[in-house]
Amino acid sequence: MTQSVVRDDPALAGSHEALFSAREVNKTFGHGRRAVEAVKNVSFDLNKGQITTIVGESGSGKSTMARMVLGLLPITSGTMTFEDRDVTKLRGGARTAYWRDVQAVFQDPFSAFNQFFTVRRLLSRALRLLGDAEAGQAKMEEALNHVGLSGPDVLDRFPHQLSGGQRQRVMIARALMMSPTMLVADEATSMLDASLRVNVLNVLTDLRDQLGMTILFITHDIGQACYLADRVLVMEHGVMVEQGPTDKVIFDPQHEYTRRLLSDVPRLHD
Amino acid sequence: MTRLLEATHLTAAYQTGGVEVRAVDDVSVHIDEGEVLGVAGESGCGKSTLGAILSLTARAPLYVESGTLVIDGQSQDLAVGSRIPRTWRGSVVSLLPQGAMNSISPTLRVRTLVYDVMRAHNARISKNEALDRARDRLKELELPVRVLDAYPHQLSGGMKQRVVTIISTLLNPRLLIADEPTSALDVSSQKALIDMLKQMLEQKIMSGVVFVTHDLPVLRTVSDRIAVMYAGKIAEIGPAEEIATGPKHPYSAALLNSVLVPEPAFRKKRVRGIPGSPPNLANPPAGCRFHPRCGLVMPDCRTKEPPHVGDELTFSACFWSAQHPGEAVPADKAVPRHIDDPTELDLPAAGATPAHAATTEGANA
Amino acid sequence: MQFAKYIGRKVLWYLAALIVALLLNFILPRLVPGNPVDAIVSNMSRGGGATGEQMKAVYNNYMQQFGLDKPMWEQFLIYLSNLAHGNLGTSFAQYPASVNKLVGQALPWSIAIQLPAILVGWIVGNLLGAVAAFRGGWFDRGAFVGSLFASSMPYYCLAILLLYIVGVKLGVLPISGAYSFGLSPEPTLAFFGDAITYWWLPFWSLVIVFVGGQAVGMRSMSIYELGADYVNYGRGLGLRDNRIVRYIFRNAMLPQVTGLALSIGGIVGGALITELVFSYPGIGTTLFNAISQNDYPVIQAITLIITVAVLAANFLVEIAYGLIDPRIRAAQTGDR
Amino acid sequence: MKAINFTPRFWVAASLILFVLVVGVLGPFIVRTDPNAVIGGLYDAPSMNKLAMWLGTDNEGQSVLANLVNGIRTSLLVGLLAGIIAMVIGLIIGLVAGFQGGVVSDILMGITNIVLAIPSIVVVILLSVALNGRNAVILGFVIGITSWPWTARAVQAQSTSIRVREHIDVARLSGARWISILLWDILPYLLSYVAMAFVLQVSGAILTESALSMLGLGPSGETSLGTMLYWALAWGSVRTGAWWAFLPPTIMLTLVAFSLLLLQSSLDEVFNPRLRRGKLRKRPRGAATPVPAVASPQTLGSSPLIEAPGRAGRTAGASSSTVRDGGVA
Repeated sequence: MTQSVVRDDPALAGSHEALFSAREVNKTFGHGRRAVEAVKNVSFDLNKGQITTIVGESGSGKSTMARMVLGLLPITSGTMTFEDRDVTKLRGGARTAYWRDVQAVFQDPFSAFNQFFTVRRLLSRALRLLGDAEAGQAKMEEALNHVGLSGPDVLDRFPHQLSGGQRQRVMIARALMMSPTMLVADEATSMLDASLRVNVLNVLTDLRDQLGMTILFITHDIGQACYLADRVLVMEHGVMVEQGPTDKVIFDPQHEYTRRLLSDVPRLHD
Repeated sequence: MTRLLEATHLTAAYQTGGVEVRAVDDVSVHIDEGEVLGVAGESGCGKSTLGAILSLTARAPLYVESGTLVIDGQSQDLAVGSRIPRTWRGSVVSLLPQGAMNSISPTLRVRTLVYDVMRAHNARISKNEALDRARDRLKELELPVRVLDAYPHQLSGGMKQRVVTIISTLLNPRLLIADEPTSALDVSSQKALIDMLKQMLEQKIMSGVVFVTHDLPVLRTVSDRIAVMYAGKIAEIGPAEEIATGPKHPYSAALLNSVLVPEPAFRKKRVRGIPGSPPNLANPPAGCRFHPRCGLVMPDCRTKEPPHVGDELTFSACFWSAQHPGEAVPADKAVPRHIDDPTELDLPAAGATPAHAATTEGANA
Repeated sequence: MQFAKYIGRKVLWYLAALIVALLLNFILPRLVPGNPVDAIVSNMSRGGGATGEQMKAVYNNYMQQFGLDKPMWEQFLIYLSNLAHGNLGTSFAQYPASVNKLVGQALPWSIAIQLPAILVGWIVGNLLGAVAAFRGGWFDRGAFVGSLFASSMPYYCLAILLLYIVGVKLGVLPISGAYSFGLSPEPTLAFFGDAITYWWLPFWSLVIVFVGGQAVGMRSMSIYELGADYVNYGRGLGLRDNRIVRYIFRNAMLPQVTGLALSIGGIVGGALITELVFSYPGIGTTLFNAISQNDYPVIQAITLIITVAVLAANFLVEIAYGLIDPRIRAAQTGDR
Repeated sequence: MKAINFTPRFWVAASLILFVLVVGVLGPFIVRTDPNAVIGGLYDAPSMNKLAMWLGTDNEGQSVLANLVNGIRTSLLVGLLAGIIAMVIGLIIGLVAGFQGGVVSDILMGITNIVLAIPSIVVVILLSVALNGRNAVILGFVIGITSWPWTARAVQAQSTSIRVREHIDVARLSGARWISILLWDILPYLLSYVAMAFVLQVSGAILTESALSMLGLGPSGETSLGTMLYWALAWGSVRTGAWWAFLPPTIMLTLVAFSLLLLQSSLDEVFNPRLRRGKLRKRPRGAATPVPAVASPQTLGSSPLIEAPGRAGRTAGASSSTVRDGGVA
C-alpha cells in the first residue's frame, strides 16, 4: 500500500480557515485478539464554509469517523479540535454545548425518527437544548422553510405520513434549528431515490452558499461527492488514503485505491 | 436476431387488507436472443414486481391477474390458477435475487443447495455429477472451489452474490431474472459481478437477462436495452445508448437528469430532481401517470392513456413523443421549471401515503 | 481452541447456577422458625409408642446428621458432603426410611407417564404445527385455535376433566393409583397389563396439552421461516415443495429440539399435580405428602433433583447448539 | 399513529377477560354470602332456590358460588400482583442492561441467566415452605420475584436493538437527557413486548398459585381457585360425582389461561406483522428484521426454561454490529 496522499496546495494552506481538525485519530473496537481497528491514524481539516466529503466503501470506517466527529463515539487516541477548542473527550454539559455548534443528519430516513413523535415534538425537543422554547413555532417554521417545507403542512404529521425525501429534509431542519456552524451528514441521501436525492443535496449546497455552513458529508457514492464537495477525503479500511480539492482527487487521482475506485464506478456516458 | 421472450399484458396486484395495489399494469416485454434488458425505476414503480412475474415467483399477497409468457415458442399463461410447470423455474427462467438477503438457508452448505437444485430437474443425477458441474463453473469463472463447503454466513457480500449467481445459472436457464443483484455491493464487487454476468452471456450459459435495478449507471454498463418504469407501467423502452443520451419520455429524461456521476460537468451545474412523489398505486392519477410532475404536460395527458410511440422493442408512452416523433426530450423542460422547490407538490395527498412510503413502513411498524 | 473456551464458559455459568440453587435449597428450609428436629421429634413423641430412650437416639441421630448444633457454614459443608456421597438424608415422616429410597420408588412412575407423553406430544405437535403453517386455510385455523386452547389449558385442569368424564362418568378406566390393589410392581406381563389401564388417563392428560404447545410453537416458527428469502429463491430455482419444506423444518426445528431437550429436563417436576389428581405414586404425590407432613429432607431432595435435571438439560442444549447451528457457532467463536 | 387493526381473535379474548374480571370484581358484591359460612351439608347439590346455592355446597357445607367469586378475586389479585412485580423488576433490569451495555449489562444479564436456569417452581416451593402465614399478597410477591427474568431477557434484547437505531443519536444530539431518552425513545418501542410479556406473566402466576395451592402451599384462610381444587380433590368430589365442587374452578382457570394466551397471541399478530399471513408487505430494503414472538414465561413446570438460542441468534444479527458502516444504496 502506498503512502497517504495529501493534495492540498501548500501555497494555499492559509487561504482557508480550518473549523475542525482531526489529528492522528484512531478507533479500536473490542479488546485483545478480537480488536478491530476501524480508524487508523486519520488526520484532516474541515474548512470553514466548505463541503468536505469522506468517500469510502463499506468497512472503510467513514461512518465511525462521522460518529467520532459528532462526539457520539469516544475515540481511542488522537486529538480533535473545533474552533481551536479541544473536543477530543467531551462529556456532559461541554458535549451538549458542542452539539449546539455541530449537528447531524443520518442515513436512514425512517429509523432516525422516533415513530411516536410528530415533527413538532421532534423539533421542540431540539429547542430545549437552546433553552429557548418561547421562540418555538417561529423558529420551527423558519427552519422548515429553509429546506423547502411549510410548517403548517408537516408539523403535525408523524414520520410515516411523510415521504423519504421529506423526512430527510425535516431532519436537516431539525439540525438547522440549532443554528449550528457545522453539519455532519452521514450517508444522508443513500436511501433516497435519485430524483429525491438531488433535491436534498441541493438543500445542502444552499446551506453552504447562503449561510456559509461547514458541512461534512459522508458517502459511498463518488458521483454525489463530485457534485457536492469542495474537498474530498478517501478512506479505505480505516486509513485516509487520499485527500484534497475535489477536482484534483476525482479527476486526477494519485493513490492507487482512488484510481481503482473511480475506474470501477459505472458511467452513464462513454 | 431471434426472439427469446415475449411477455404480454402482464398485470399483477398486491392485495392487502382489502386494498388492491396494482404494481404492474398491462406491461409487455420482448427480449431477443443474447440480449440484456435493463429495467429501471424508482422505489415502488413495479420493477421488482415485474421481476417476480417474469421469474414465475409471484406469491401471496401478489397476485398475477393476467399475462402470457412465450419463450422459445412455448406459451404459458401466468394468471392466478394456471399451472406453471415446476421445472420451468430454474431451467427456463431463473431468479437471481439480491444476495445480501438470506437467499441461502443459513443452516445449509452451498453444496447442498447445488445438489438439490440439480436433482430437482434431473432426478437421476448423482451428487458427484452435480458438484462437478458447479466446480467446473466456479473454475471457469475463476472463483475458489472451496466456497461449495461454506455456509452462507461465511461468505462476504460480494462472494455470496457471485455464488448465488452461479447457482441461479447452474441449469443453463434461457432467461435470467436479476433483481437488484448489485444494490448492496461496493463498486468493485458490482463491477466483478457485472463482468461475470457478461462472461456467462458470452459463454451462452444463459441466452438473455432481465436486470432490474434503480441504478442507471449500472444499467448503462450492463444492458443492451433499458425499460424505464413509472407507477406500474413502462414509460419508455429502447437501446441503452439512446435512453442514456436522448430519452424520449419526460420521465426518463428527468430521471437521467438527476443521476450524479463523477464527471467534470457535474462540478458546475445545478442538477434538479423531480418535484413531488410517485403516485399512490391504490389510486393512480387519470391519463398519463406522470402528468402531475411533468414539465411538458398537455391537456390530453390528464385524461387519456398515452399512446405507445414506436415498436414493441423501442417505444415511448407519451403524447409529447407522439407530436415530436424521434425527438429527444429537451433536458431542461422535462420537469416544471417555474416550481424550483415545489413544496405543495412534494406532499402526498392528505390521508394517502405514497406507495413507496407505505411499503417502507410495513416492517418497521 | 475457541469451542473449548465456549464450553468452559458455559460450565462456569452452570456451576454458578448450581451453587446458587444449592444455597437456596440449603438455606430456605432452615428459615422455618424453630429447630425442625425439635418439631419432628415432639411430633413423634405425641404419637406415643416411643420411649424416652428411643426419642433421645432419634434426636441425636438427626442432630448429628444435619449438624444443627454446628455453625451454618459447617452445616452447609456437611450438606454438600452428604450430597457428594449420594446421600439425600433420612425422612422425618417415615423414619427411618432413607430419602433415596422414597424418591427412588417414586421417580420411575413419574418418568413412566411423562417420557412417552413428551415424545409422542413432541412428534405429533410438530407435525401438526408444520402442516398447519404450510397448508394454511381452514386446516390452519382449526389446528391453531385448537392447539392454542389445548396448550393454554392448565394441564391439571385437563387431568381433572378427563378423570371425571372418562374415569367416573364413563367408568372405562380406573381412576386412582398406578396398579390394582393387591398387586405389587414386578416385571410380569400381567402386572404390565394391569398398570397400563391406570397409565392411560395421566398420559392422555399430559399429551394433549403438550401437543398443543408444540404445535403452536412450530406453527409460528414455520410461518416466520416461510417468509424468508431462501424460500422464494428455492421456488425460483424450481425446487420441489417438499425440499423447501425440509429447509424450513431444518431452521424451524432448532428451537423445537431445544424445547424437547428442556422438556425432558423438566421431567421430574413437570407433572406434579397430574399425579395428585390421579393419586399416581410419583414424585408429585411424594412431594404433596412431604409438604403436608413438613418432611423437609424429602422436600429438599425433590427440589434438588428437579433443579439438577433442568440445569443438566439446559447445559446439554447449549453445548449441542454450539455444535449444530453454524450461526451460533460463528457468533461464539468470532469466525467470520 | 396508524390505526391498529385488531383481529376478531383480539375481541374474543378481550370479552372473555372482561367477563372474568367482572365476575371477580363485582361477584363478591352480588353474592353477599360469606364464603366461610356453613349453609348446608357435605356436597349439597345445586338448587336454584337461593343465589348462594346455585352451585351447591362444598365439603364443609359452604357455598361454592360464594367461594368461586371470592376465589377468582384472590387468583386475579395474585396474578396481577405477581405480573406487576415481575414486569417492574424485569423492565428495570432489562432496560438498564440493554441501554447501559458494558460491564453493568454483563453482570445484570449474568444474574438473570442464573435465575433463569433455576426452575422457578423450586424456588417458589422452597420459599413457600419457609414462609408460614402465607396469604395472597405474599404468594403474589413470591411468584413475582421468581418470574421476572423472562421480561428482563426480552426487554434487554429489544432495547439493545433499539439502542443502535439512529433516532437515539438524534435525541442525544437534540440534547435529551438519558432519562428522557429511556422514557420517550426506548420505552414506547418496548411497550408491545412488555404488554405481551405482562399478559403471559399474569396467566403464569395464576396457574402457579393454583398449583401451589393444590400441593398444599396455598394461602391459608383465604379462598382461591387453587384452594378450592385442593379441597375438592382431598374430599373426593371427583370420585363421588359432586361436579359442582370441582368443575367451576377448573373451568374458570381454563378460561383465564385461554383468554390471556389468546390475547397475547392476538397482540403478537398486531405487533409482529410477519405472523399475519396473507398480509405480508413487500420487504423494504434495509429494514430491520422483526423479532419473533416473546418467548412464553414458564408456567408451572411445563415450558422450556431458556429462550431458544436459535431465536436469539436470529435476531441478534440485526443489532450486534458495532462497526456501523453501511454502504448500502
